[in-house]
Amino acid sequence: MTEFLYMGGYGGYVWSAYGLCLLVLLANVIAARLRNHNARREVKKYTGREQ
Amino acid sequence: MSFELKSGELLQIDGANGSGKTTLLRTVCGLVPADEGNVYWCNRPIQQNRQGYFSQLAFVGHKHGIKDELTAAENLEIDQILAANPSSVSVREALGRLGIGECRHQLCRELSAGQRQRVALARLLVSIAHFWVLDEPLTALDQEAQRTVCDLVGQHIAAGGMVLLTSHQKLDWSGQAHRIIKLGNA
Amino acid sequence: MWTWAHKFGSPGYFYALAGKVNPWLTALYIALFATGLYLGLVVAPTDYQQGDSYRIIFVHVPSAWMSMFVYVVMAVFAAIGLIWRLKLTAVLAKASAPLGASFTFLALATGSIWGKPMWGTWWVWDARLTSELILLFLYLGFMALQAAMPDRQTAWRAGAILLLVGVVNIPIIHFSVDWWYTLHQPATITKLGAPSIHPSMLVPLLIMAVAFKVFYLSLLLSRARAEILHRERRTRWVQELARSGQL
Amino acid sequence: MRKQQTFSIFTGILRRDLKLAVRAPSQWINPLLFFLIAVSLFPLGVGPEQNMLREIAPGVIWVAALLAAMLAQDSLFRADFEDGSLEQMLISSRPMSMIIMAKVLAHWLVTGLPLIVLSPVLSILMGLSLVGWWALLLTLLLGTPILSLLGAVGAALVVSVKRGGVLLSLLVLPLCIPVLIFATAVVQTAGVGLAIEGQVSLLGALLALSVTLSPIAIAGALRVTGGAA
Repeated sequence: MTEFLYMGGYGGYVWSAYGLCLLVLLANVIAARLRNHNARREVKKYTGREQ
Repeated sequence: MSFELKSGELLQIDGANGSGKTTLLRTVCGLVPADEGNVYWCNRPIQQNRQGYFSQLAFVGHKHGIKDELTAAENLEIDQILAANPSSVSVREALGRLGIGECRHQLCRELSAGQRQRVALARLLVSIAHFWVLDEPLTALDQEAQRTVCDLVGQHIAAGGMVLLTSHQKLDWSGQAHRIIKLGNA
Repeated sequence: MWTWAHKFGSPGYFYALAGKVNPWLTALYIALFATGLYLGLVVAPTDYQQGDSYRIIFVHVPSAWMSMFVYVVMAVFAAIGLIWRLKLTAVLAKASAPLGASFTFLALATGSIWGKPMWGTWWVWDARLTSELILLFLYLGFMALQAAMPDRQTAWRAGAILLLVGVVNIPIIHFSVDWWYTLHQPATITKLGAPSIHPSMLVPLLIMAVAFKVFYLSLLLSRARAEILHRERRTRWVQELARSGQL
Repeated sequence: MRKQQTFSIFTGILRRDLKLAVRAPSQWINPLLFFLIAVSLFPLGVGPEQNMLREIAPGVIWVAALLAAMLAQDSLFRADFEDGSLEQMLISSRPMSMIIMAKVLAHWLVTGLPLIVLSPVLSILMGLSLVGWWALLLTLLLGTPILSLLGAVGAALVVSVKRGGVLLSLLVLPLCIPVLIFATAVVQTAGVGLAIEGQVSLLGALLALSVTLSPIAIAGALRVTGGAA
């Protein structure tokens, strides 16, 4: 396992690159979920008031 | 909302501030796309008949379209160039009929709001346009100028033209077919 | 074709369809990422020249491809939006912009991380990295224009024109940057070349590329659904959805 | 009658804009002063050493020209938008591209041309050789119209945005990069004494492309943004 992490000496670069990718992709997923959540809450608040 | 305007008709749009009078006029002029519905000229949508429609349209809005650094005459010369079919009325004569003949060579920066409004209205004389769209043409004008504008509109209607305007004043447009639409802020 | 586009173009129909499809897409891109990473990081052999640092290629190249792909997709939305005035294209393009910008940023970041062991510096004005940087400015320009205009409809149609102008200029910029790079290229620095593509390296690369595309599609749909809900909050179909507890 | 009319609108708008430029010169003189100051900052920043200056002169002069052009572009449509004359042009039945070409030409005459007139001063300031100056003159002659045309596209897009000047630069500068690359390359290769026909022809191709395509984009953009209240 440590061999795998070591990546022939380039572990730092490889994992930082992949870590950054995971971070950015995850950020997009969370942002999308957040927007959906806010939009739903806004609609519910809006319909709640309508009745 | 839907309305039709035929030759020789005057339509006045009235309504409280913010009820969308200006937006309606700008949509009719094709400056602003309508969210829903269409504007028809000779029952063809204006997007498809841009050339035909605009050559028959004259518009005087809140923003007069007057350059401050140009003189009244120079401004009208530009309107003459922009007009699809310029009329035989000369710049001097047009300004004269609006009562600002004497400040022909004055920079519009030095003119009062009423005078600038007249320079903008003089644009209507310089070109032969069947359809006039006027946004609050009478504000900032004194009594005497308002009467001139009313006569102008009256003659245009009598000659078979069409006028769509917004105004708060309850003026009798000397007996033309005169309809009023009140915009409620729905 | 027109009735199909109109039916599909209606926000309500799109919202429901996207809602049904999205969970499958999410599962698909997770599976694809897993296989791609496994093949790329574990199975693929070490490169004789670059050692293991070349494995960054499995993230760098797909995100570079995606950065270009998303911009072209947005330009297609722009063309459709301007010609046929389909409201949905505005939502889809606006939802794609941050995704495209993220891919471009990723391409830049992973590119410079990959360059460090090879060239010893974090940033080299390599032709491809420079083009990516300019592409990032194009994305940011579009997003800035959308943010600067209060009226949504004008903002979208102005943005659409900017996208079309941008997409016409991208090949010109790319050509001139390449040309500029060869003009000033000091002999020593080799281009950011991928090593000779051995099949065992090519397969994970393609899987990762597909994974990125499915990820983009899934994120696009979910962002678009949020934007539709926001824009149509006053309409009847949204009210019914809310009352029937489907939200 | 129709042919004569289209030409009269071109000359009419051209004369109008030149008259306006002469009567309100600050809008185009300020970018020129900016251009001079920006260029003369570099020797102060980089050091007065002659060979260094000659080395970076093309890039510095052209980047300053780019920024000055962006500064000057903002006023192209904004004044007409604010006083309503842009509306009159939009609803006139006259060909919009003709009006746009006249306006961009008038704008280039007061912003691009003065850069060319100033180029000898800058060449001396930055120690460019005579051949280098001649190449700079040629690139400015071919390049500044491209900047005006691309800048006009940006100006049309941001016309209804309040302080849109900075946004204009953000939108347009990436599109001007090819011009910057080829123009500086011409001046550098000329300085070294090599043949510059290849790069100049590329610059000419960019000019031809911008002259034909950007009026379409500008007209489209104005029709979208010019109508806003």
